[in-house]
Amino acid sequence: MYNQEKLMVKISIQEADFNLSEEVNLLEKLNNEDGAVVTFSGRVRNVNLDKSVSGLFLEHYPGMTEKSLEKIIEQAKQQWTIGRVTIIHRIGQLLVGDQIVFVGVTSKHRKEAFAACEFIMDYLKVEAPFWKKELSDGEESWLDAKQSDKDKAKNWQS
Amino acid sequence: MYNQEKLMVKISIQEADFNLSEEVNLLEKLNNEDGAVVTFSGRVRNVNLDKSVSGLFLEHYPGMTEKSLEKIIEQAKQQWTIGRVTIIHRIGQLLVGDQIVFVGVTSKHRKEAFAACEFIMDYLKVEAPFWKKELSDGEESWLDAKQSDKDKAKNWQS
Amino acid sequence: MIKILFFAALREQLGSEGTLLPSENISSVEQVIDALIVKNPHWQVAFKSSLLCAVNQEMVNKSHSVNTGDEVAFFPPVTGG
Amino acid sequence: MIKILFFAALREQLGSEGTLLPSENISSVEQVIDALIVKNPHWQVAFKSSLLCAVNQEMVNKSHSVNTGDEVAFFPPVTGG
Repeated sequence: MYNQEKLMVKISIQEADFNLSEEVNLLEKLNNEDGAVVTFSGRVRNVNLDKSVSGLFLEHYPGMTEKSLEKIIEQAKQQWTIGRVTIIHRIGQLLVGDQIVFVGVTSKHRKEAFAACEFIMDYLKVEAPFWKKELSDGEESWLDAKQSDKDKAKNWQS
Repeated sequence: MYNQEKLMVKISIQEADFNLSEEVNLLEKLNNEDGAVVTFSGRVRNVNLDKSVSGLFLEHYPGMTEKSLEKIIEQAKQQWTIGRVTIIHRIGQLLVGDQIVFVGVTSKHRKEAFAACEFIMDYLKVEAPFWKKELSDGEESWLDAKQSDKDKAKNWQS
Repeated sequence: MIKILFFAALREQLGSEGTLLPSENISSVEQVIDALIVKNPHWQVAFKSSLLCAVNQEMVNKSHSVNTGDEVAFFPPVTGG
Repeated sequence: MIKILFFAALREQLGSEGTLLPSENISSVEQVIDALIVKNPHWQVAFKSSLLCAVNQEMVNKSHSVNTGDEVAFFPPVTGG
């Protein structure tokens, strides 16, 4: 339920999978003012930098993760007129094709929903304390952060 | 199914409602290369320009509609490396809260999925031959095109 | 012949879904409009408003060429999405 | 005392999830790092790599102040999403 100002945000860090339709339904329920919903969903790809990937392990920093996502949403709300925001990020063991992350944003206007959703993803990628360990050919290795992600977050600041 | 190059695009003009999860599942099925999916869904709002709206009637130009959406997708593919694209647009009688339009784009990279999805929506709003008639306080009236939509499409051309 | 179609508010304003025009002396969208108004003088007002035009289901401007067998559609700015 | 936490690759590299440091003579993140290396000289290499730091679960830079009771976390650049 998102029927009060303070309940317009849903943040969930979870091992369990999520259902995209249910999340969009929650964003839309009793919300006939916001005509636009933009969603991003990220899944485990089978290839990363030419290595064949079989799965991932997602670690996070409990407590800080939720705080950092709240802060990112606050920053988005300062820049765009948006309605509801949902962020779901999975942790633990994931396989190729599994959903990792969902960001959904509603707004009266599609331009603001697009901008806020992309901003949240860009910041999540550099600010939220999650780390991926890749399983590839029976070997485990921690992923390096991409410079392109750091650059994207900087773009929003200019 | 989207397992061949020429089947990577789904365009549907339909009276029936659609299920967002099913559409995202189709975009993701047997597609482990594309980690990013961006969707836009538009619904009938209850308010437009301070009038209280009870529903819409959507008219289109059969034949041209499909052609114009194909062309918009082609233009998006020339600008960004994207995988699959789905566009669904409903026609006929719709009520407040009903889904009108769905655009879903997959890509290896989220930035391209966001850009292509927004581009398609911006162009659809000015290029695709759909017209909305609003039902408000028992009266019917055709909507005027928004200048802001025309401007958004122009932005992409510069 | 040239097949003419009208949509949405324009269709209601004209009270017509479309018509057929002989293609003699017509080589552009502008000449289609002129011929329509000669045939239906009371349509002049409707054609003064902001309209879009498609020839064979592709959006074109008013100087675009028109040939026999073409489908020419007139409609208000679009409002889908 | 100051509570120290390590995450991900750094945790594995150090073989430690965290530790407690006495807060005497410590007033900044830099001084936390110095004290950790004095206590565990073989950690020096790990702290030369690109690391992020959070004080009380807020991302900060190395000159940020640290007080008794604070939670100070070190970790590699994040890779979620």
